[in-house]
Amino acid sequence: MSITVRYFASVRESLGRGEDRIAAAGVATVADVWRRAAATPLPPRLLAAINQQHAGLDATVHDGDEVAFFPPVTGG
Amino acid sequence: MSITVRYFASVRESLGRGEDRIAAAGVATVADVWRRAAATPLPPRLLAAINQQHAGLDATVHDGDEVAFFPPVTGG
Amino acid sequence: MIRVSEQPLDPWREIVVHQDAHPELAGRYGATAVFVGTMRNLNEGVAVEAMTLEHYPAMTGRELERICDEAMRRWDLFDALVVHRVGPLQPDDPIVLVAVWSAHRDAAFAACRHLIDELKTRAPFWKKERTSGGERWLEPGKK
Amino acid sequence: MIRVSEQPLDPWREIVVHQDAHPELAGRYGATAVFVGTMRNLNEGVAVEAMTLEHYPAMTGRELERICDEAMRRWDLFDALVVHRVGPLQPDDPIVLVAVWSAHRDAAFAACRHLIDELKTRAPFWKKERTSGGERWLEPGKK
Repeated sequence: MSITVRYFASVRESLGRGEDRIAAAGVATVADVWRRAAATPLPPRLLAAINQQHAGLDATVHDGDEVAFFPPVTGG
Repeated sequence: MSITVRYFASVRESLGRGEDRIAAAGVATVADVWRRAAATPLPPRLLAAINQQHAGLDATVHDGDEVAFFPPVTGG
Repeated sequence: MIRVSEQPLDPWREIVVHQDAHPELAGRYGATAVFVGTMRNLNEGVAVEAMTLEHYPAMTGRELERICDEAMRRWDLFDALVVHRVGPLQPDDPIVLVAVWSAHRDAAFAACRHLIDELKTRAPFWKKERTSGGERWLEPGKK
Repeated sequence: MIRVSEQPLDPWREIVVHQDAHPELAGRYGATAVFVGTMRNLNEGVAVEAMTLEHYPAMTGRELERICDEAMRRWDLFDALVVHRVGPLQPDDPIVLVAVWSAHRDAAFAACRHLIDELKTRAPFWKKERTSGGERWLEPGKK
């Protein structure tokens, strides 16, 4: 299986893509997902979600998860 | 001239009338107006206005004023 | 703007009409905070059948204006609207509308709350409700 | 109830439609508190021509539901309604509606304020605005 990685807003635009898929092997945390998928240093104030729920960068990721990265939200 | 006295809500119903007119002579304060016009003891929590503005029972009344008495307000 | 109405009050329509009448504010406000008070069919556990709202006409308008002016001075608002119903009411009838428009929400919430609190403390309205046990004048109630 | 809308949002009509759909609440609530966020034509002194609201569709609904559920547990509310616009917007377009219904105003104001604050902190929406200087993603802004 694999991990689906999604990017939103300025993060998506910086990377030039909205989605990646990476192998789960060797990936333990959300930060690991970023390093493997985005292959750039962690941006300041990067937020993340695992399976559509807010998660810290040190949260544990499992095979099959959807991990999303985005800047601070500005709705409302 | 004279002082117009108006009563509202439960105060009006207790007195059985909505308005009095009294001579200004010998009337110094709002409380004096009540004693002269209503001729009953001051009810607890009685509120008053002079010329449509909130006033204390010790506020000074002048000839020609409209003085109103009413219970605590319950609008909104 | 303030208004006292003997007719049924449609608060949501009042807002639309007010905004349409003030096109100069369109695009300026980012925050609208609104409070609507509605007649309940239950008060302190007793079923309420009807209500009459008495007021002191010569004073009501002045007092509401004063309350609005104070809010406009105290907070950074574009506009404030207060409409209050008087006369006979049925359960579910809207009684009061307070709406404020500002750039940001802090001012909108604070001013809206202040307006309804001041109105309930100072504006000369009195509610008399009718229950199966008869009629009674209300006491100042819960927040 | 929560909803994300790609169509223009008429917040006052949303409230009427919602209330009409819940006749079981008529006469029960005495306090309705509403917040509407509207697109401004000026941000930090710069004229804004247009805006795009991006969101994370799979997450938005869940997060808004979670925020509403939390408010319903924390305060004594009869109902809560949150509607959020996404897609392209023009100045003066309503962006978000938060409405809550309760017996008394303390709960209504507190819950309404909490809902919009939580939404602005946690719901996955992002605003990109267009000015004469080009496009930019907004930073979390003033309250």
